[in-house]
Amino acid sequence: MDFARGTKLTIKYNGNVMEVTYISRDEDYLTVKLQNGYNITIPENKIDVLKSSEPQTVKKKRITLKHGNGTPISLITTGGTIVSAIDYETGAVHPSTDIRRIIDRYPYMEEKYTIAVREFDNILSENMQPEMWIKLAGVVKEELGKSHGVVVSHGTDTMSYTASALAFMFESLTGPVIMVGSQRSSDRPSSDSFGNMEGAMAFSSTNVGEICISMHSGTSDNSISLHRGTRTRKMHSTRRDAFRTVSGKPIAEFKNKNVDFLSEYKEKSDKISLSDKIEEAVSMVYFHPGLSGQDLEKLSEGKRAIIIMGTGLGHISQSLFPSVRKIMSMGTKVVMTTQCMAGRVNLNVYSTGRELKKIGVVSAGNMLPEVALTKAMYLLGNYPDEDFESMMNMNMRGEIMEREFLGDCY
Amino acid sequence: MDFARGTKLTIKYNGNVMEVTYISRDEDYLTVKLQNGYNITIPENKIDVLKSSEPQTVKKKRITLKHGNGTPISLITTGGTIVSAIDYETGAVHPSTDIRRIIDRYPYMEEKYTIAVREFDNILSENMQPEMWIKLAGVVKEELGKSHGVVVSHGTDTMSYTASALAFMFESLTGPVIMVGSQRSSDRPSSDSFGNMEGAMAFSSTNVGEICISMHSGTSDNSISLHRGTRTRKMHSTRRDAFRTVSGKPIAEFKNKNVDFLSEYKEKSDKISLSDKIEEAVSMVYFHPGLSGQDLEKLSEGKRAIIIMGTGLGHISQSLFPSVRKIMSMGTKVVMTTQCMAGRVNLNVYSTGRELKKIGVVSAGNMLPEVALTKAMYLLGNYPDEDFESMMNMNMRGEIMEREFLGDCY
Amino acid sequence: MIAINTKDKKIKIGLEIHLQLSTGKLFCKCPDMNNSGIKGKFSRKLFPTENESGDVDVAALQEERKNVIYEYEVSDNSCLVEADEEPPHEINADALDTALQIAFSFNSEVLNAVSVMRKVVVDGSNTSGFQRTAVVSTGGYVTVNEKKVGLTTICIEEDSARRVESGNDHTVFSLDRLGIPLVEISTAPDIETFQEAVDVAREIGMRAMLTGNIRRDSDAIRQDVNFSMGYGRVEIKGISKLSLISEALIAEENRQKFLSEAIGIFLERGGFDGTVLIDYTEKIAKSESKIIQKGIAAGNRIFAGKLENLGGILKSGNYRIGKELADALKLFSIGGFIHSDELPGYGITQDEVNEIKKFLKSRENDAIILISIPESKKDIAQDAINKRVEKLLSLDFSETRAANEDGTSRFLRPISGSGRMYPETDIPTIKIKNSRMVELNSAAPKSFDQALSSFTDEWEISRQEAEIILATGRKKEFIELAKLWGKPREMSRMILQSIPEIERKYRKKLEYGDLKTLVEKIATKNYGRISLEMAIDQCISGKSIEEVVISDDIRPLDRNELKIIVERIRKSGDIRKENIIAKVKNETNRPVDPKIVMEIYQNS
Amino acid sequence: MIAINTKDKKIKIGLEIHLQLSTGKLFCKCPDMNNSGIKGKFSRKLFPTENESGDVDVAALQEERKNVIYEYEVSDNSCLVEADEEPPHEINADALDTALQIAFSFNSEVLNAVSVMRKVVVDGSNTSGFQRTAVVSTGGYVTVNEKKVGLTTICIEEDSARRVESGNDHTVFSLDRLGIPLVEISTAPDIETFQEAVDVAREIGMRAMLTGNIRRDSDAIRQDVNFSMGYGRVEIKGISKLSLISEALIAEENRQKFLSEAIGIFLERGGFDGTVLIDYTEKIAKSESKIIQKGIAAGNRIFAGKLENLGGILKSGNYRIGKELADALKLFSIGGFIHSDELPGYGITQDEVNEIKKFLKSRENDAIILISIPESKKDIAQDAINKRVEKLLSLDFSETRAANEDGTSRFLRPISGSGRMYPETDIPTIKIKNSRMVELNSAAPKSFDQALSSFTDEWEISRQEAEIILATGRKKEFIELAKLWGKPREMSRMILQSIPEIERKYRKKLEYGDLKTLVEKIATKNYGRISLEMAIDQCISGKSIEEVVISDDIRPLDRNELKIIVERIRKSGDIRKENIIAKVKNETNRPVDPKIVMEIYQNS
Repeated sequence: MDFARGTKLTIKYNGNVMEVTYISRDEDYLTVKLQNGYNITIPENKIDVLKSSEPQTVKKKRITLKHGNGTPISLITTGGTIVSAIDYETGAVHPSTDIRRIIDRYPYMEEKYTIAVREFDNILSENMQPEMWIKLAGVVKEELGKSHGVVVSHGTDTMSYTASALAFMFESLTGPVIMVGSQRSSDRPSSDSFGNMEGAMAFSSTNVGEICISMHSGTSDNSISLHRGTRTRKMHSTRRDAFRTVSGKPIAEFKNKNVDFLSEYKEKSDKISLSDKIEEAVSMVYFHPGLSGQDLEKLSEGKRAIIIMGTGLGHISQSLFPSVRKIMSMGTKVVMTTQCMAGRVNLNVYSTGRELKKIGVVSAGNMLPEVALTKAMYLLGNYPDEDFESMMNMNMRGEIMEREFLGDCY
Repeated sequence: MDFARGTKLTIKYNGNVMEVTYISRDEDYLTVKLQNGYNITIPENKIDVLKSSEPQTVKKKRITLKHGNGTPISLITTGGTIVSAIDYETGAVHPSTDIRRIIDRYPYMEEKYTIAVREFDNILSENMQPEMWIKLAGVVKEELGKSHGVVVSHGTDTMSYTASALAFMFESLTGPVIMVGSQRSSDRPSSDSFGNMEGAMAFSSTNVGEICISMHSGTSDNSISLHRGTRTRKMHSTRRDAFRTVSGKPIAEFKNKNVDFLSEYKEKSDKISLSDKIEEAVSMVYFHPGLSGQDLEKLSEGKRAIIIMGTGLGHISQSLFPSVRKIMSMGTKVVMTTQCMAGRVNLNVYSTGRELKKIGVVSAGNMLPEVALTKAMYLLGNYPDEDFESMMNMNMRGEIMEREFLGDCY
Repeated sequence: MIAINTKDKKIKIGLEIHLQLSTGKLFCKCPDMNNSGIKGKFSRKLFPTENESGDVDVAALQEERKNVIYEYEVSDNSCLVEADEEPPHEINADALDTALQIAFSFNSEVLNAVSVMRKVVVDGSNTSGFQRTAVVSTGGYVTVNEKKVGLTTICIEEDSARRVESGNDHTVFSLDRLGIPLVEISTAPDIETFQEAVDVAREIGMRAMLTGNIRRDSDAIRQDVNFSMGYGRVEIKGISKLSLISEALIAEENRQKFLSEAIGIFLERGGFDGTVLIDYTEKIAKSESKIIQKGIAAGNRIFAGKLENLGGILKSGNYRIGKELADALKLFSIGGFIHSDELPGYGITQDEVNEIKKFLKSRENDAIILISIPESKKDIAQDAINKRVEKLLSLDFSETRAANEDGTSRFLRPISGSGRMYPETDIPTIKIKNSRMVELNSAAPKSFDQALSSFTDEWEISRQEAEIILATGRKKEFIELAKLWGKPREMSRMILQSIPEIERKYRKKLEYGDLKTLVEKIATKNYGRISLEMAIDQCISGKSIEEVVISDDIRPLDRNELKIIVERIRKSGDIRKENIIAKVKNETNRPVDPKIVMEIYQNS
Repeated sequence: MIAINTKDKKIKIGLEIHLQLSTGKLFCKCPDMNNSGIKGKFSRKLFPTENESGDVDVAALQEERKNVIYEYEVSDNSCLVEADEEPPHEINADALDTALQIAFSFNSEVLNAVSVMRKVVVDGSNTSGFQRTAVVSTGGYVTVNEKKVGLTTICIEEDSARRVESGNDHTVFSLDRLGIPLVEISTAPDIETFQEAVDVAREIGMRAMLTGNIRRDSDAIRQDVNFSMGYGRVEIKGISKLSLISEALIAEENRQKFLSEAIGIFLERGGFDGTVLIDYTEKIAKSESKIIQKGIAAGNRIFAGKLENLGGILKSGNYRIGKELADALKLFSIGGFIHSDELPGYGITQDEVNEIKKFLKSRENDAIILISIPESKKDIAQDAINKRVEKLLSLDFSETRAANEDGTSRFLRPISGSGRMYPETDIPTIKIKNSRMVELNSAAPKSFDQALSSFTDEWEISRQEAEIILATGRKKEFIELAKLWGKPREMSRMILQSIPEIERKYRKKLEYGDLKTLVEKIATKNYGRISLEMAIDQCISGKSIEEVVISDDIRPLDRNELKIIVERIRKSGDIRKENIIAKVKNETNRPVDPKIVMEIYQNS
């Protein structure tokens, strides 16, 4: 018994004759939709199919985007939860490029913005690879040439990686580039995608000249935060307010249809400058008790740099020092970050740190480990080796916070 | 010119004759202490030494610990900042076993507790290896046989690893085992070690039967929190309040010499049960864009299990799936955790997760990745392979929180 | 009045019985009981979404127009799942088992695989915007007064959030009820009388109670009624008491009857072209009506409108079309309107009425209305009135109504379509093993009487006591306590008599958890019934359990203590077998074992 | 009164001049200026620690006994470093350069390597419990009135937290000042007169000002004075004004003179065996003294004590031993005491005094005291009094005192020992390159006169103006503004005359940052001095810079506009070379360039 999804069936089950819609099959079970809307899953051998008729084509009611006189914004879609839909085959959520249904929620947005939608790709963000950052950067550059600002819809899983990679690639921008995602898929009435997108559009029409991330400020639907791409992490796997500016305040907040700036930012420039080379051979290593020098060496093979997430102020076991020396002697850069969620690496305080410093390990200051990764990939792609350490230590895109304050999120 | 540290010198420098104390030498520079207490560092060739006299032996004023009728507590010292002192040779801070000077700060503690100090080791915590957990567990067991409770002073860097490892090894405890560290070394007037130790002693005389961590609740010196060893992370590299109970409330708070319980805990038992085998061949892998299947395979060589820190709900790039299959076919367990600071892994929500689940990847729920590591090391050391998945999914020591609440730290 | 084209007026009634389970929540590990106050608040918006076939559901759309911000109070029996901040966990196995057991007990055909669905609900009562629900069985029947009433489906679903406050611009819910498992038992529309509806509801409830897993809260059982008498199906939701079922049905029958009559009159007069609301503020600004003045002071505009041919049937005798329109307006937070059937009144004079009528060119059979609303709500109000009249004119009264406490009901929303449903993708289909099925089936109570008999036999308590225990869903508690105490009869007496008496005395309830601890501790000490009763008394009176248990007051006098007392009494004179017990009890407040006293008396 | 065994009474004075730098903080990236209110608060305890040789410093221990909780107000110019929640960053290179430059300018021998030390300070003024400080040079001299006064060291250090509030049980500090770089210049005890001390302080301050990096805040320059006249070294800390230096020295000389005399009397009478405080509460409970009654009401006990042989010298004529004792008590938050030199008084009658004397068996020369304190403070108070008397008896008055605003001083703590110092391990020794040394040396001003000459020559302004600019530390600002504006003379007049005038008019200061922006924008527009003055006036009056800069009011009239005005005036009659400018100005509020007016007048 195989039918096209949506086939109307008349079946006899458990003595009753029922009109149902065929949904799917999983081994010996069929899932059909009853007239009251419920799906039921029943063993094939318990059913008699009395009649079947071809599925009707589904009518979709769609409003096309108006192209008015609002601020021109380009919307680049890459996939992710924010535009996800249900996959009835696997029963799981999958990416979709159909973003209009989000925008349709706020009719006022169609007056305020003239939105051009550009489909970049349609993937789950965990499949984003460095090579795609390069392509995406090109598209962003192109779109910024046409629009006031750019909104990039992106899966939340690796959104902060993409954001920081783009941030390094663009030395200057002619408008805001706002990345936006969602933690509840937009097929749900309670989805955060509507609010996050509303905020992203508002942020993308400001004079910010940075790569940022627009997500819920808290669990409530009343405020959207704008985070700097190079200071943001996804801090919770499921909550709406998963994204946080680590060790600082968000750049801005969108509340009651209004953007409030909370901290300093780089204004947009009159020219765009893109250096789009990326060295992929960089890896992250999470130090932990039991990690052996051999492990470290194997992971470093063929790498131009490794980013170690050490403990505390930037420490690893002394038993690994010979391997670090060996790795460095092969020309691989070793950068030290901390697996603590926040705070600075400082190789002056403890003897372990001083020895690592002497060996030549580069301290990443208070750069987030993921950002140290994208920065290393960027630097090795675009600058000579000898500038690596000094540029890692230089605050290029707001990735190093010279001051941390009590009371800020960590 | 080489002198013993502390040698009194009469030198002529810059035309003036000065009485100084010799401190150290670094290449061509000598550091000497002036009579007003300042050290100055001057080139050797600018000095004439007129006179030198042997260093006097340093008199240490020490109060020995009273052994009264207070609650018997064993204090096991392992090193770490809480007992660190200055290394005048390298100019850096190094571990010390002298913990009495902390206890001396609170004369009342000598009445309340009868403290037996046991020196376990004297290392920086980044050098703590799994084999030392086993030794430490043995000492803890021994000491619990003699005392009401045990306090373990430990460096903060890997304190939560040690705590969770001990937590798994002890199925039941006859008293509290409180680990304590500090973020400011105890040679400073502002050190948090005094308060943390005061709290640890108070916690160690309660009826808690778990392995816990006692550290500052906030930046102020007015409150010390007791965290469950299996739910705690060092969240900041330098702040006093670096340790947090992730996704929950601390077990208790020590304030105004009083212990207040904030959440449920396991009470001490009348017997102690220790399973002290540990499988060291377990590694952590931090997934990131650019991580290749080859990297993953290399790191998994010879491992009994790997703990992947995936993105979001527990995802990795689909391009790694063949490698995951290969690794698993060699008998290596693959456990999925999240690199998000908090929240649950759930392999049902997205297609990537469902596929990983199908491959046989074990979901770690909301276990912290570091805890998943120590748990895997414990399980593989003490239980048959076939129980691995079900036991990983079982809440054994409070490591899996069945409920997460809004408003709790994440 | 003329009779309108009548159909066959045969009454058809169906029931949906919802029973809350006491197994803990359905898709997380939260308990079903809430123990303390509000832990926090948050607010959300909800947007209707498209279902799998691309249609936005009618009911969902209607809710959207309300455009409300929902506030949620976080209870201590809620976690990130209720806050919609975490995907659902695996289904609660105890809850599913209970639902399956109920299905078996009604001979309903249990499905081998349970597919959880999302039913879109955007009135804020679900933080996710949908309710999770799954069919666990189809078919089956219940026999009442020797008639078999068929069942259509038995579902297991999440209860919704409890509405705490409904204001004009915000609605507040508590998360305490959200996610509690509900078993929904739906009958076919086989019921023909109001009494039969009550009987069927009672029988279903009692039978389900036998599982011992039904909550004992005041709103733990709620009934929805489907009613039709020829004008379409009306669903009346949320009837919390059995006794209200027939009241609600009577009220609904009357409503439809008189409504159809009034519509008949209306149609005969020639129907309706739609009203147009006109700003009448300036013209009526001088009126002494408080409603008008208050409205103007609040910044409202006063709109006037003509309702053609509706004069005299808005509110007159049994005709109440006015209320139908008012209900429709309430959905948009419009408090109501004044119509000519009530005028002069509300401080509006006959002269003013005449003037309005003149202004609106109102004819004899026309009604006029006045409505005080902000300018921005004018179109909404006009639309709501016209749509409602149109719907009534079709003589299809089908809709979803909400039960009021007084037996009447109010318009809630159109009947929901099947478009409200789509799969819950976060929960894989749950396959049920055959062995589990067999086990649950054999444990399922096939009738109340049968269950009663076996319960009475097993625990050796009176049939009457057993019946009360079973029918009030206290089977599980009783078994637990009886096992702890060892003497089931004493325990049933304790539960059904002693404790309620003490509770009445102090006007305070004893928590079940506290009772269980007391029983356990007193039993361990080998004290008797009197000690336990004293302990319960002290505990209800406010003492802590720890205190009570170690207190000397509840410790029975031992043999030596009793000997001394008996000796003392003996010395003081008159002592007989008949009065010795009373005399001893007179000497002490502590529990006394009469048997020991008698032994001492006789052996001395 | 007899003369005590006198030593050589030669006066020796040394100075420590502390100058705050305007380079931003020393060990983090925070600015030295605070712009807004309190960002948060936290509290800490401090514990004295052992130094590298195992001794706990005397001064540190004394502070510990105070057992205070310190509260800190977080300012917007502080970060985790000030909160002691992060190790110090690298040393501020600008600050170090400035210190080195100052060292060179006094011919002090600059060290090639700077070792940062921790100086233990547990009075709460440093969150870490220590002050970071480093010697940058040794030796050197300053010449005043043709006398060379030697320097011992020049240090760079962190300023301490600003004390905001000192209560009985808590002390509040602001973090705004903590970490601002201080250059400390210490002279040898070569100074012999009070006037010389003032002159040396002035000369050092002026010379340092020449670096242009000295802050201009009210407490940016603070002096400590070391004074000895044979009774040990007394250090008076925190004299904020030059003029107070000689007052403080006079007061201290008198204090020591009369104190030594009084001690002479005391010794002759036979000295002291220590006082014992006795609870006298019940006996004096009926007194009408308010102090006594208030104390009792607050739960205090009233203690009485006999001070042998101190009668008549506690407070009598110039003798003030009573104050010395009161100061010692204040350290432990004990407000003071009443002694017999003041009695009868404070509502205590002669009879009551006599009774106390009798009770304490007080002899003629003995004093008695009453002290109202909680029971718990009895031992502390008794100990403090006895220790202080003991110290005075030794005729070694050496101690650290704090300057009061009125020129007097109060006891602060014993002189700190060298044990207070140990290395700052978080900062590696800073090696200074030779090239940097050479550069800084050549830039260092070797005398004020020389600097003045070269400054006057370079900028072509009057010597008088130059002197004011340099002596008030505005060199850097002037150079910056003069470069922006192009005309240094106009700018010096602006800074020294026009702006202060406008500021006086509005009683409001113009922020330097705003002034700089205005100068830059007006200069870019090529407007003249008058436009700039008008803009400054408008800005101080409250308009925003953006508004001011684009306003038409400040735009000078152009040639065409002026032509029209000149024509109009010409037509109206009397017009001469002498009055044309005034007449034109009369016609407009906008800036007028007289040169253009004259050209128009002459060419037309």
